[in-house]
This record gives sequence, structure tokens and C-alpha cells, in this order.
Amino acid sequence: MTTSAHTTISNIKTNLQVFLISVATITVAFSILGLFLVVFVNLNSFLTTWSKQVQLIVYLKDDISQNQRQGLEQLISANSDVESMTFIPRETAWANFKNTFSSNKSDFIDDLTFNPLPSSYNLKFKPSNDRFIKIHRFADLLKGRKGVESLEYGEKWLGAFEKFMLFIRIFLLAVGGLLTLGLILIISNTIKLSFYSRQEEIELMLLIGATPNFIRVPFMMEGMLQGLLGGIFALALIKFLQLYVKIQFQGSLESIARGMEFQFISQPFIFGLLASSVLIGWVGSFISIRQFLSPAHKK
Amino acid sequence: MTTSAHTTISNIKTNLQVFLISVATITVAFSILGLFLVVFVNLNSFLTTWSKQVQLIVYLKDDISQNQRQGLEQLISANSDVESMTFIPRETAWANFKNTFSSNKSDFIDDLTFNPLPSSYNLKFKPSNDRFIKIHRFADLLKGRKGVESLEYGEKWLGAFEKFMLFIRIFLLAVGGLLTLGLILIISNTIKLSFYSRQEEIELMLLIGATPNFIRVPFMMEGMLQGLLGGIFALALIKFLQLYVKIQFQGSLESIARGMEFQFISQPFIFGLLASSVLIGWVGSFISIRQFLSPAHKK
Amino acid sequence: MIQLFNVRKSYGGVAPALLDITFSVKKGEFIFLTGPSGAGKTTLLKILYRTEKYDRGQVLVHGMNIGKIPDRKLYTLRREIGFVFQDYKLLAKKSVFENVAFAQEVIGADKKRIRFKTWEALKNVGLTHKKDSYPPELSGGEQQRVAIARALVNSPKIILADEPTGNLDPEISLEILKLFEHAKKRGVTVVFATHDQEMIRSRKHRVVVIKRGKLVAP
Amino acid sequence: MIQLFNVRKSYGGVAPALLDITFSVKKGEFIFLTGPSGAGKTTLLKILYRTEKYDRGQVLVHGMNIGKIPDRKLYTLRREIGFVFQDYKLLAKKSVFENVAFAQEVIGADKKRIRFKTWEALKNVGLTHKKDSYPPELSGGEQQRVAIARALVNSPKIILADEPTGNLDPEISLEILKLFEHAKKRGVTVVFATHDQEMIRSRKHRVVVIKRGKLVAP
Ligand SMILES: Nc1ncnc2c1ncn2[C@@H]1O[C@H](COP(=O)(O)OP(=O)(O)OP(=O)(O)O)[C@@H](O)[C@H]1O
Ligand SMILES: Nc1ncnc2c1ncn2[C@@H]1O[C@H](COP(=O)(O)OP(=O)(O)OP(=O)(O)O)[C@@H](O)[C@H]1O
Ligand SMILES: [Mg+2]
Ligand SMILES: [Mg+2]
Repeated sequence: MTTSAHTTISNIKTNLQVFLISVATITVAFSILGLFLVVFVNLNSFLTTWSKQVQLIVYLKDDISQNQRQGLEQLISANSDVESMTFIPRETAWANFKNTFSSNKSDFIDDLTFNPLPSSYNLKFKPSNDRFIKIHRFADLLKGRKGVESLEYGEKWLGAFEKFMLFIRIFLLAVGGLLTLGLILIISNTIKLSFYSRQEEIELMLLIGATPNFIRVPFMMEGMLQGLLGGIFALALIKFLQLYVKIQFQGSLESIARGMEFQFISQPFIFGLLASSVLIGWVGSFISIRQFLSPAHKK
Repeated sequence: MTTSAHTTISNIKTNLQVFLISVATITVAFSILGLFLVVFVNLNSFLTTWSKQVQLIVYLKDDISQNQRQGLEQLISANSDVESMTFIPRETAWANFKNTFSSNKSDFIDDLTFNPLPSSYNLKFKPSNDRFIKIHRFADLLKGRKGVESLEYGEKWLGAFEKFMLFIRIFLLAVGGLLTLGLILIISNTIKLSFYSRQEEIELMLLIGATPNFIRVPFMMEGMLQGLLGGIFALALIKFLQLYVKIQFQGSLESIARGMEFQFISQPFIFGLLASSVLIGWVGSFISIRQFLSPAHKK
Repeated sequence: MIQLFNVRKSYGGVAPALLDITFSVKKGEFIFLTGPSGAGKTTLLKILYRTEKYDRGQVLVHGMNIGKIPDRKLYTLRREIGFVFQDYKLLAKKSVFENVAFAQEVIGADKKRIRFKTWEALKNVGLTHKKDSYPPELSGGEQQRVAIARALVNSPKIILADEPTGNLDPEISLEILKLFEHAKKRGVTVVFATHDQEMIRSRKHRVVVIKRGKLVAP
Repeated sequence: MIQLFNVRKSYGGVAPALLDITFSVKKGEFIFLTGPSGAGKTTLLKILYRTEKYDRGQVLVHGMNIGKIPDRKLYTLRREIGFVFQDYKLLAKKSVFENVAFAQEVIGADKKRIRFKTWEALKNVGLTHKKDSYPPELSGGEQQRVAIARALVNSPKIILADEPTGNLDPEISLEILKLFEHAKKRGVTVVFATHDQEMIRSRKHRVVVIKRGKLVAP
């Protein structure tokens, strides 16, 4: 064990340049992947927060019958996409309306002595990717029902915005997939190339009577160290960027983050990144070293 | 020239694996950068479209004097951030209001026979990163003015949304910067490593009487070819992703894209990407070859 | 003790590199292996070291049938043998001292012993003054002597030397030869491949000659 | 015509590798360069080829002061000289034929001529049957002969051969020697570094001996 650690260190010293190149590559790779994850997670939570506000409001006719209301309620409860249903009597609606308008425009509404607003059901839908489509479809279904005066589902921008976010989400996923694929390619190449620079040494070790483990262990340790260092530097870089963003955009950030948690570097994120960097280093060196130790390998 | 092309091809054949690894790396690198650009450009244009809708509405008191109005107008024209100013007389406002409300709620408003709404100035602001802050500041300035009843600037979400987009924009820029830096590192490493695998050959050529150009030209051609192939494959990949997204999300896409052009692969984008891939290949090989040809290079 | 029975080896070319070779070297014997360029000397030595496989026949080293040793156990064979490679196989990134010490590290020798043995081996080939140089900074003959020092440092029971004096002047060649003969006196089996007819004539060791892959009378 | 005046070269070690070397080789002359391992033979040849610089003195090759040639013009010097490297310097990824052809491509020879000359050069060293092999598949002596073929293929005006027969048997060595002597007859200047005293004694060429970087009487 001590010998292996010793060999690892002297190996690294001898091929310092290749080692540093590998670490730098892994650092960049993980920084990008990490930042990407950060953007994705936050965009996602942003979307979730916003999309909770999308409701389908079913306005009822003033002369709706008890029967018609029961039919409507049954229909709504039968839809498994609906998360909750709130009945808002016309009195409450009128109070809300007055509240909204009297505050910042004029007070002509206060002068009204009758209530012109209808009762309504406010439906919240479960979060899902095609929620907006589902809401739309359900609204079409309800439109024709007797006793329903009209339907409203959020401001128009909210639907468009949700669709846009869905699109962005899929786009980011695609980019993320490609990125991960690329990272694996780049890291495995780096490790393979770092092994090419050692090919002579490994072959000589085999020639002069080293056991396979004697050869394998220091290389794996080096691979893991490489991965770990890359992971740590990547984390440091992300942290640095976080601090920068915080200092530069303190104000803006706070007003956006209100009611919404920005997840920059969470505990599981750190552990996940470090673990996968070590893992990638290990797997990379394992694969490469197998190539050299296998009897099929041409001298 | 023919000899150089010939040498280039035979060079590539001899080191096919390293060549392919380089092309693959460049492909992934440019795909990511390209997709990134696509996301950024579209997000940006989306932001621009949305933010055009942010206005500062200045409601005027019914008893505003001619003097006060002139003062206000002067103040507004003096602000260089204001793009346009529209005066909306109370009659127009009332017509708009009736229009909005009579359509989907009840028709009690039609029963009203007097006009309770004020006149207003609608101010559009020039697009800029801290536009929202500027609007806010200007609003504070106007609030105390005589003749101003109240101020409104967009729905609250629009401000928050714009801030969020600003934040995302900066975030994307940071990631993009890191990405570009990483790409340069990775590509120059790949090319350097591909040169390491040729070091012996280059040194031998120098030893047996090749002119510097004889050595340089095929390597530069190879570097450029590498870059070009990487660029082409990256474009193909992006195009493929575009098609996939189109097929999968035809519907959603159309409804979002309404009134807004999605710029996937534009002519300048293609040319820019290809040109920079060739350039990177050229610069990469130029730097590496200089290292080997310089007299300072240790044998 | 090395025994070969009807060993044949072909690299896939028109003529096989070795053709039904049968001979044996007794424990503690010193033999010269000679023959024209391309005769198969290196091939023969490589087979004994199991860096090449043979197509047919039997090879016993210390009674072990080396064709039966699994790849992961090859190190047991190689630890018995000191091999001087015709192309030296020195590591350019390690100093002379490290190159020789490396052979001992690889078999797990302990540190103090490594220092002492390395120094001794370098002294034997007259290279202590170059111990901190790197192989590319050495003359051809100096590199060859490092390769010899590395092969001898672990006191192997068998020494296979592939033209170990090809780049050495006659004086140093003689000293190296004496080094091998000294090992022989300690009971080491030595196979010494060489083109140097003068050297062969001047000593009284058995000579094995191969030509185009076949044993011939000397 | 090669002239050296008081050439001194130190690699930074305790003793300089070359110490005030003065001698000249006439056009069309054949000389043996000999001396013990590490004496400075390779260093001397490398200086003539400008792969090493010298610290002091003057070196003229065909009247050119080679110390004054700028790096980007070095190829003009090297095209005059065929160099047989002590460590061969063959490209492992090119076949024997390609290795020899490469030396001609590099100086821009035309295709048809390349085929013919390569074939001829390989015939001279007796390796036409190995033309499609790769260097790692060759015996030590075969590799050495490829290196010789490559050095001679461009019909250089000067040949610098660094122990070109170290891995060859006496018969082939003699043939190679004759090849160089044949070149000499065509007016080529030959410097032939070797340890082979038998070979030196058997021919009547001038012998230059260096020991520890100094010229000594043969
Ligand atoms: N890996 C290989 N692949 C194909 N052919 C090979 C290989 N190694 C050796 N040969 C051929 O086998 C024959 C014998 O080679 P070997 O190296 O054993 O000769 P040798 O007696 O050591 O010669 P030398 O004195 O020149 O070193 C040669 O013709 C050589 O070209
Ligand atoms: N690049 C270098 N850096 C440092 N020292 C060197 C370098 N090249 C050679 N030397 C030293 O210079 C001395 C002369 O070396 P050179 O290669 O000229 O010897 P040589 O006469 O060719 O010997 P051989 O017959 O063994 O090839 C040696 O002691 C060698 O160690
Ligand atoms: Mg051999
Ligand atoms: Mg030498």
C-alpha cells in the first residue's frame, strides 16, 4: 500500500504534464456539467413554482341548477389530473375584485351597489409536462356543459410561458445528454492518452517480472486522484462563480429568489460530483489498464 | 501542393486513431458550443420580445392643469431611456376597459353610463439590462409630481420575470465563457497530443533534410481538415437535434413560436461555426508545429 | 537448466524463424549463441522469456513447461531470468540509477537493499559517475551497460544476454564478459548471444550456432 | 571536405565530451573513427551534422562554416550528408520500403525515381525480401541495415556512419563495409565509427582514435 502510494506519486512526478492536462480537462468537464446541472435544477424549480399558479377557472351561470353543479363536480373529481378544486362563491369573487381595483385605479367600483360577478370553481392541476395541454383539453370538455358561463385558465402569457419552459427543459436535457456523452468521450480519451505516454513503462514492468496488481494499483490510484482533483477544482470554480454572481447581482437575485430557493451547491450535489469524478477516474484507468494487461494486447 | 495533400492523407492513415479521436472531440466541443449559442440566441430574442411589453403607465388626475401636463411631458422627453410616449385619453381607456371586461365576464359594465377612468401616458423604455431598475427609478421620480394620480408598470410578474431572465442571461454567459475556454483547452490539448504521437516523425524529417515548410504544410492541412470535419459533424448533430425537437414538439413549438422567430441554424451561424472550426484547427496545429520546429525545442 | 525439444516458431512469413530446435543448457553452464543476422537468436531468447510463443515443441526452464504458465503468473518465470535486451529498453524519463533500481522495486525488494544493490551493479559496469544522467544523455555503449546492470541486479538464476557487447569497445566487452563468467561461477546459467567471433574464439565456452532457424555445427 | 579546428564541446558535466579536436578529412577519403565507449565519437559526428552545437572552434564542411548556418537553412547541410544513426531512428509505423522511400520524399524527389532507388538501396543491404515488414518485426541486424539503406539512398556527398555494423555478423559487416568503400570510390567522403578492431586492421584506411574527447595516436 505504501509502496503503491509511493509509486503513484513518483509516476505523477515523472509525467506531470500529462497528469496536469488530464486534471485540467476533467476540471473543465465537471465545471460545465456542474454549472449545467445548477441551471437545470433552478430553471426546473422556477418552472414548478410558476406553473403552480396555472389554474382553470370555471365561471358558473347565476341560474345554475343543483343537478348541473353536481354533474360538474363529478366530472371534475373524475379527472385524475386535477389536484384540487376550490369553490368560490360570487360574494367572495366580488370582494376580491373590489379589492384589486379599488387599490390602484379609481374608486368608481366602490360606488356599485350590486354584485355583477359569477361564482366559480378554481381547479389546480397536478404538475406534469403536458399539463397545459391537459388543461386545454379539459376546458374544451367543460365549455359545452350546461350551467357553465365561461372558462379562464390563467393569463395567456402563463400558458405560453409554460410551453416555452417545457421546450427549454427538453432542449436543456438534450444539451445535457450530449454534454455528458462528450465528457465521457473526452475523459476516456485523456486517460487513454495518458496511458499511451506510459505504454513503454507498463510493458517494461511486465517484462521485468512485476505482478499484474503491482502495475494496476498505482495507475488506478492515479486515475482516481486525477478524477478527485478535477472534481474539487470544478466545485471550487462553481463556488467562485456563485460568489461572483452573488456579489454582482445581490439586489436582482434577492427579488427573484423571493419565495423560491436557489440551489447552487447542495450537499448531495457536492457528494455526487466528487463521487462521480472519482468513479470516472477509476473506471477510466481500469479500462485502459486492462487493455495493456490483457494477453491479447500486442507488444 | 499535390505532394502535401498526399502526405496529409498518408499521415492521417498512419495515425488514423488519433485523427478520429481529435475529430470526435472537436465535434462534441462544437456541438455543445453550437447548441449553447442556439439556446442563448433564442432565449435572448425571447427576452427581447417579452420585455418590449413592459411599459410605465402614468395615470393623470382628472383636474390636471395644462401647465402640469407640459411639465410632465418635458420631464419624460428629457429621459433618454424612454423610447416612446403615447397619450391615452380617458375615453380611449374606458373603451378598452369595457372591451376587456364585457368579453368574458358579465355585462354589468355596459350598464354604467359614466366614465370612471383617468387619462394616462404610456411610456415604452429602450431595451437595456437594467431597464427595470430605470423604470422603477423614473416611477419614483414621477410619483410626487402634481397632476399624477397613480403609476403602474406592467404586471408584477413581468418585472420579476425580466429580472429572472437577466439573471439567466448572465448565468448563460458565464457558462458560455467557461465552455469556450474549456473547448480551447481541450482542442489544443488534443492537437498537442496528436503531435506528441508524431514527435518522432517530425524530428526525423528535420534530421534527414526536410525544409520547414515541407513539414509544416501537411500538418496544418491536417489540423484544418480535423477542424472542418469536426465542424461539419457538429452542424449535422445540431440539425439532427433540431429535426428531433421539431417532430416531437411540433404543436408546442408552433404555439410558442407564434410571433417570434426561432433561429436554429441560420446562414451566418453555419458559416461562423465552420470558419471558426477551420481556424481553431489551423491555429492549433500552427502553435504545436512551431513548438517542434523552433530551435529552442529540446531534442 | 534449460531444455528445448523440437521447438518451431513462425512469424507467418515464408520461412519459419525457428525450425525444430533441440538442445539444452545445463545449470551453471555458459554458452555462446551465434549466427548470422536474422538467424533467429533473438527469437530463441524471447521464447525462453515467454515474450514470444512457439508453435510446436516443448520448452522446459528449471523443469517448468513454460508453455503452460498462465499469463498472470508469467512474473514467476521472469523473476528467475535476467534479460539484456538487444534494444536496451531503458526508460528515457528515469535516470540511470532509477532505471536499475526500478527492476528491484518491481519485484518488491526493500528500500535499503535497493540502494546498495543498484550502486553495486553500476560499479560493475563502470557507470557510477553517470548515475544521475538520463538514457538519452548517454553514449550507445553506456546505455548498453545500464541495460546489463539492470539485468544482473536481481541476481537471477538464468541470464539471457542478447548481443550485450555490440556497442562496446573490446576492453569493456571483455570486462562485461568476465562479469557474466563470474555469475556462471556462482551457478548461474548464461546464454550469451553475440556476433563477436574474436570473443567466441578467445574463451572456452560451448558455442551454439543457428542459421536460418536451424542448429548447425559450429 | 571536412575540417575541424580546436573544436570543444561540453554537455555540462565534469569533463567536456570533446576537447580541442583538430583534424580534417579530404574529399573522397575514407576514415575509421574509433575509441572506447563514451569517448565522444557520436558527439563528433553529431556536430558535423549540426544536431549538436559546439562551444568553441571552427567546423567547415565543403568550405561552409556550419556554425553559421541558420536553423531554417539546416536542411541544405543535411541533404549533403547521409547519416547512419547509432540507434537507427526508424519509424515503427512505416514499412521498410516506406522508411527508405521517406528519406527521398522529404527532399522532394519524384515518384518514379523513388521506387527505383529504394529498391536498389534495399538490394544493396540484402533486405528486398523484408520490404513490407515493419521495423519492430525485424531482427536487430536487419533494422541496422534499413538505417544504412536510408542513409545511402540519396547518394549523399558525405557519409557519417555511427557504428553501422554493431549488430551485424562478420560476413554482412564486410559487405556493408564494401558498400561504403564503393561509395568512396565514387568520390564520397566517409567517416566510419566502429569498435571492430578486426575490421579496422583488415582494411587500409586512415584511423582516427579519440579517447575521453581527445585525439590520440592510433
Ligand atoms: N515480430 C516479428 N514479426 C515478424 N517477423 C519477425 C519478428 N521478429 C523477428 N522476425 C523475423 O524472424 C527472423 C529472425 O529474427 P531474430 O530477431 O530472431 O534474428 P537474430 O538472430 O536475433 O538477428 P540479429 O543478429 O540481426 O539480431 C528475422 O528474419 C526477422 O525478420
Ligand atoms: N545529450 C547528452 N547530454 C549529456 N551528456 C551526453 C550527451 N550525449 C553524450 N553525452 C556524454 O558525452 C560522452 C561522449 O558521448 P558519445 O555518445 O559521443 O560517446 P561515443 O564515443 O559515441 O560512445 P559509444 O561508443 O558508447 O557510442 C559520454 O560520456 C556521454 O555520456
Ligand atoms: Mg537479434
Ligand atoms: Mg556512440
